[in-house]
Amino acid sequence: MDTSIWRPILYLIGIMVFAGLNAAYLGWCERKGAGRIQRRTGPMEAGYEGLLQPLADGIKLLTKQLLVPSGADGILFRVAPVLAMIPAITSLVVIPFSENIQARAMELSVLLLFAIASIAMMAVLLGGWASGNKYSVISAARAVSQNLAYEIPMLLTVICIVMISGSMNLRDIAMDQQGGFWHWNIFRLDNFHFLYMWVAFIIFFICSIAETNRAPFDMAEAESELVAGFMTEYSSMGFGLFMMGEYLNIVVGACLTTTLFLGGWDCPFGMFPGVWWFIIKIYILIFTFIWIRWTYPRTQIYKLLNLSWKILIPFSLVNVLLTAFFIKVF
Amino acid sequence: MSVIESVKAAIEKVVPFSETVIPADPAGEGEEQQPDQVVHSAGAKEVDFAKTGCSLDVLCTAEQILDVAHALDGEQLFIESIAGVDWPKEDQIEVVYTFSHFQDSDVRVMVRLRVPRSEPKVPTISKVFSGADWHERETYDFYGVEFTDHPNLIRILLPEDADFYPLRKDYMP
Amino acid sequence: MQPLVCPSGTLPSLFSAEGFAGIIFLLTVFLVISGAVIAVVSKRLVRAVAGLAVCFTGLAGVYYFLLSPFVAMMQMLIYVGAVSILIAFGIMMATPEDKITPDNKYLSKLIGPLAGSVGALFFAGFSLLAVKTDWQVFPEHAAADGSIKAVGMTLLTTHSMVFELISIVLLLAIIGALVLARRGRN
Amino acid sequence: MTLPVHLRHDETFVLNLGPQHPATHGVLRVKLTMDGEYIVKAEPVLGYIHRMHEKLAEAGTYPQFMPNTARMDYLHALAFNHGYALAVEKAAGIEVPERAEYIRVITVELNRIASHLLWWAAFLLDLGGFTPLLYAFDDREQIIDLLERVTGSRLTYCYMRFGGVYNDIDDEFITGTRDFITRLRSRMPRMYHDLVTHNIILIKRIKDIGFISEEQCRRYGATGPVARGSGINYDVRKNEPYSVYQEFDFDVPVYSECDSMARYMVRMDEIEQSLRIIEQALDKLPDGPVMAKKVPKILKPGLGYHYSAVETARGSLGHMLVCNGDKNPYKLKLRSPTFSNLSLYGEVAEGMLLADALAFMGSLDLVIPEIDR
Repeated sequence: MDTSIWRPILYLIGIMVFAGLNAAYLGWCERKGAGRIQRRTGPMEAGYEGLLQPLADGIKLLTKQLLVPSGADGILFRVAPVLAMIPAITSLVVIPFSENIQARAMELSVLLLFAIASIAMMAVLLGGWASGNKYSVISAARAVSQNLAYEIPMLLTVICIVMISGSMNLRDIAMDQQGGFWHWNIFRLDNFHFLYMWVAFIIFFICSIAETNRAPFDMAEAESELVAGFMTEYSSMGFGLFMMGEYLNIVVGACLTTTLFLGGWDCPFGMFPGVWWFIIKIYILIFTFIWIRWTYPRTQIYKLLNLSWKILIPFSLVNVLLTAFFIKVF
Repeated sequence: MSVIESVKAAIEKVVPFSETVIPADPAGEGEEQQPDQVVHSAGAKEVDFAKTGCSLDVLCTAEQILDVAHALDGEQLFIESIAGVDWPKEDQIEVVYTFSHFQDSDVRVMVRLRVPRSEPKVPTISKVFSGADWHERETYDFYGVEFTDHPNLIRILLPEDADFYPLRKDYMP
Repeated sequence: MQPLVCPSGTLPSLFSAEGFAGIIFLLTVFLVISGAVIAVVSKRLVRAVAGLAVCFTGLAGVYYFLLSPFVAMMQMLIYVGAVSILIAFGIMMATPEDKITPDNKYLSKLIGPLAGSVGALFFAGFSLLAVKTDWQVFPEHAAADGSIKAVGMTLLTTHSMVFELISIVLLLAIIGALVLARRGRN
Repeated sequence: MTLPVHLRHDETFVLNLGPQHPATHGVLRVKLTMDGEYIVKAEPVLGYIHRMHEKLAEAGTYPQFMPNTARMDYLHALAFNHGYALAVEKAAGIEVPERAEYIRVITVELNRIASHLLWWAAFLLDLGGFTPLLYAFDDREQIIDLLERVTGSRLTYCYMRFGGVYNDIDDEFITGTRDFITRLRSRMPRMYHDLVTHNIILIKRIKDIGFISEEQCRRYGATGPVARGSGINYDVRKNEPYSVYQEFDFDVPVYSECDSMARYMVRMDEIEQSLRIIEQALDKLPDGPVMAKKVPKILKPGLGYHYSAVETARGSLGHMLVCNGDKNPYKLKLRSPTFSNLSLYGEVAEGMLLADALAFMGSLDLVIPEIDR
C-alpha cells in the first residue's frame, strides 16, 4: 500500500489551476476575439491589452452582493451555480493531456464525462426554476429539452468511436489514433471508417456547441428573448460561477473532441507527440467556438430541436450501423 | 373613373352634398359690401391637393360615420389617422379621419364630424378599419371622445389612472 | 483495480490512501442518507427531487466503492441525468400545487406511519441480509468490470434480463414525464 | 408547459415583455398571454415615453416646435424635420429655393440610410447576431459625421427652416458623401449580404415568419417597408411626390412574400435606392440660396386644414395642421407610421412562438418615442 496521497492532490491542484485560469482567461479571449471580429479592440484598460481584465472582473463580482429575489427558492438558488461548476472541474480529472499527464486513468472515462455532465443540466434546471422568474423557467425548460435532445446524437457518435477503439478509456482511444493525422478518428484513412467518420465529427461538434449552450444554440440564455434566461436573477459570484462553468464546459468539450477525433496529443505528421499538440488543438477548437458565436445569429428553439431529432439522430444511428458493419466485415 | 370620383360617388350615396349660404354682415361700416359666403356643410367636396394635402373634404354627422367608413372600405382606402380638434367657442369637438389609397396617387380623404363637447359620442369604426382601434383610443385619451361599441376603450398613451383630457383647450396642467 | 481494504482491527491514518478513501466513503453514505431525508421531508416537490438526485449521486458513489464503476456511471447517467431531471421537469411544468395537500386528511395521517413501517421493515430485512451474507472482499467478476468487452458480454448474456428491465424503467420514466406534462393541456 | 402556482393563474400565463426588455428597443411593453412558448394573445402597452408633443406644439409658436420633431423618431429625425417644415410651408405658402430642396433630399436620404442601417443592426441583435451591429454602426458613423458637418448635431437634428435649411453644404460634404456612397456600395455585397442575408440560420429564422397580408396592411393603415413587404407598391415619395422627389429616378422595392424576410429585403434594397437618389441629387445640385427671402419672422398661416405626408424610414408620416391665423398652431396632429404598424402586432403575433414573435417585432422596425410621441 504505497499509493501516495500526494499524487492525486497535486493533480487536483493542477486541475484547479488549469480550470481557474481557463475560466478567467477564456472570458478575456472571448472578448478580445469578439473585438477583433467586430473591428474593435476589446478590453484595453486593465493592464497590457487588458490582460488584467479577468482579475478586475473577478474582484468586481466577488465584492457584489448575491441578491436572492423574494419569489425565489433560496437554497436551490444558491446551490445551482455551485452545481454548474462541479461537473466541469470533475470532467477534467479524466482528460488525458498527454500519454503521462492524466489525473486518473479510468477505464470508463468516456462514460464518466457524460454521467457528470448531467449534473450541469440539473444546475440549469434548478437555477432557472429557483429564480421564480418566468423568463428563467422558460429558459430552464428550453435548456433541458435542448440538452436531452443533443445528448442522444452525441452519445451515439461516441459509441462509434468506442466501437472502433474497443475501449471506453480516453487514453486508449487517443493511443489508438497515434502516428499522424491519417490515423485520427476524424479522417481514419487507414481503414474504411474514413467514409463516415467526418460526418460523426460534424455531428459531435454541433452537439458540443449545443450542449455547452453556445451561440448559435444558446437558447437558454437568448438575451434578446429571455433577457438572460436562467441567469437573469443572478448577480455577483452566482453569475460568475455560471459564466465560469460555461467556459469550463467549452474547455471540456474541446478536450473531448480533441481526444475522440483529433488524435489527442498526437502530432499531425506522426512525429514528436506531446502535450503541446493537445493544447494547440483544444485552443483552435475553442477559437472556433468563439468565431462561430460572433458570426452567426441565433436559431430558434423548435428548429434547434428538429435539427437534433430529425437530422442528427438519424445520421448518427446510420453511423453506428456503418461502424458495426465495417468492423464486422473488415 | 378615377379613385377620387368613385369615392365621391360612394360618399354621395351615404351623405348627400350640401352647402349653406352665410349672408354677409350687412354692418360693413364704410367698407365695401362683402359677397355672401358659401360654406360647405355636408358631403364630399373636392379640394386642392397641392394646397391642403387632401383631395376630398367630407363633412358628416356622428351617426353617418359608420356608413362613410363602409363606403371608404369598399373603395379600398386605408386608414391614416384619427385626430381630434377642440372648438371651445362653438362648444364642439371635431373628429378628423384621414384615409388614403395605396395604389392611386394624390388621394386623401379627410372626413370631419363634430360632436357636442358636453357629450362627445361617436360610433367606432374599428370594426371596419381595425387600425382605427388605437387611433380612437388615442382620441379618447386626449379629448375624451367616447367611441361607442369600441372593444377596448381605455387610455393608450396616458397613464391608466389619468382623469383629464390634455388636448382640450381648457385643460391646464 | 486493487480493493482498498484496511487490515482488520487497525484504523488507517487520515493521510493515507485508505484514510482518504474512508472519508470519501463516509461522504457518499452521508449523501445517500441526507438526500433521502430531503426527498422525504421537503415540502416543495422540486426540492424533494433535488434531494432524490443527491441520494442517487451518493448511491453511485456506493456502487463505485463496491468496485462496479460501470454501474456507478450508469446510475449517474440514468438516474441523475435522466430520471430525476425528467421528474423535476414534469413537476415544474405540470403540478397544479406547489405544496402537497392531500384530499383526505385521515388517509394522509395513515400514510405516514404506513410508509415508515414498510421502510423500517425493508431496512431491517436488508440489515439482516448484510449481516448474514458472507461478504467476499474481492469478488471475481469485479476485476473485469469496466472493460467494454466484459460489459457487453455480461449485458447480453448473463444479465440480459436485467438489461431489459432497465429499459422498462427508462420507458416508465419517459411515460410518467409525458403524462405529467400533458395533464395540464387536456 | 405550465408554471408553478406562484407564477400562473390558469393554463396560460402572462409574460410581461418589457418595458425593460432587450428586444423591445426602448420602453415598449407587450403583455403576452402565453401557453408554453406559444403566444395566445399579445397586447402592446404604450405610453412609457409619452411626452405630449401635440400639446407642446399648441403651446409654442411654429418655429419653436421644430426641435421637438427630431425627438420623436430619433433615427430618421430629418424626415420629421422635413415633414413639419413642409406642412407649415404649405399652410403659410412659403416657397423654398431649389437648392434647399435638394439639400433637404440629400440629408433626409442619408439619414434614411442611417436609420435602415441601425434597424438592420438592431434586428440582427434581436436574432442573436451581435457582430453585424458593429459593422452597421461603422457605416452609420460615416453618415453621422457627414450630417454633423452640415447640421451641427449627430442625432436629434434641427436642420430644416421654414423656407430652406439652416446651413449650406460645402465641397467637403459633397466629396465625403460621394466617398461614402462608393464605400457602402463596396461593403454591401460582402459585409451585409454574404455575411448575413444569405446566412441559412437567418433565412430559416425570418422566412415565413410574421405573415402580414395586403388586406391587413390596409385595415391597419400599415405603410412603409411593412406595406411594401406585403406587395403594396406604396411610397409617399412616389404616390404624393413632395419636395423634389419627382426629379429623381428611383425604384420602390416591393416584395410580395409578406413575411419578415420580405420586409428585410425591402429595407436592404431601399438603402441602394437612397444611394441612387443621393447620387442624382449631388449631380443635379443647383446653385443658389438655401433660404427663401421674405420669410416672416412670426408666421401666422391662415385658417384651414393642411395635411402633409412624407415618407420616413418607417412609413408615411403625416402632419395635420389646423391653423386659425394665430402665431401658434391651433392643432398639430402627428400621424406616426410605427403607431399604425405596431397596431397590427396583436393580430399577427397570435399563435406565434415567443422567439418568432420577437423576430417579427424586430422586422416592424419600432421606434418607441415615435409611437408614444
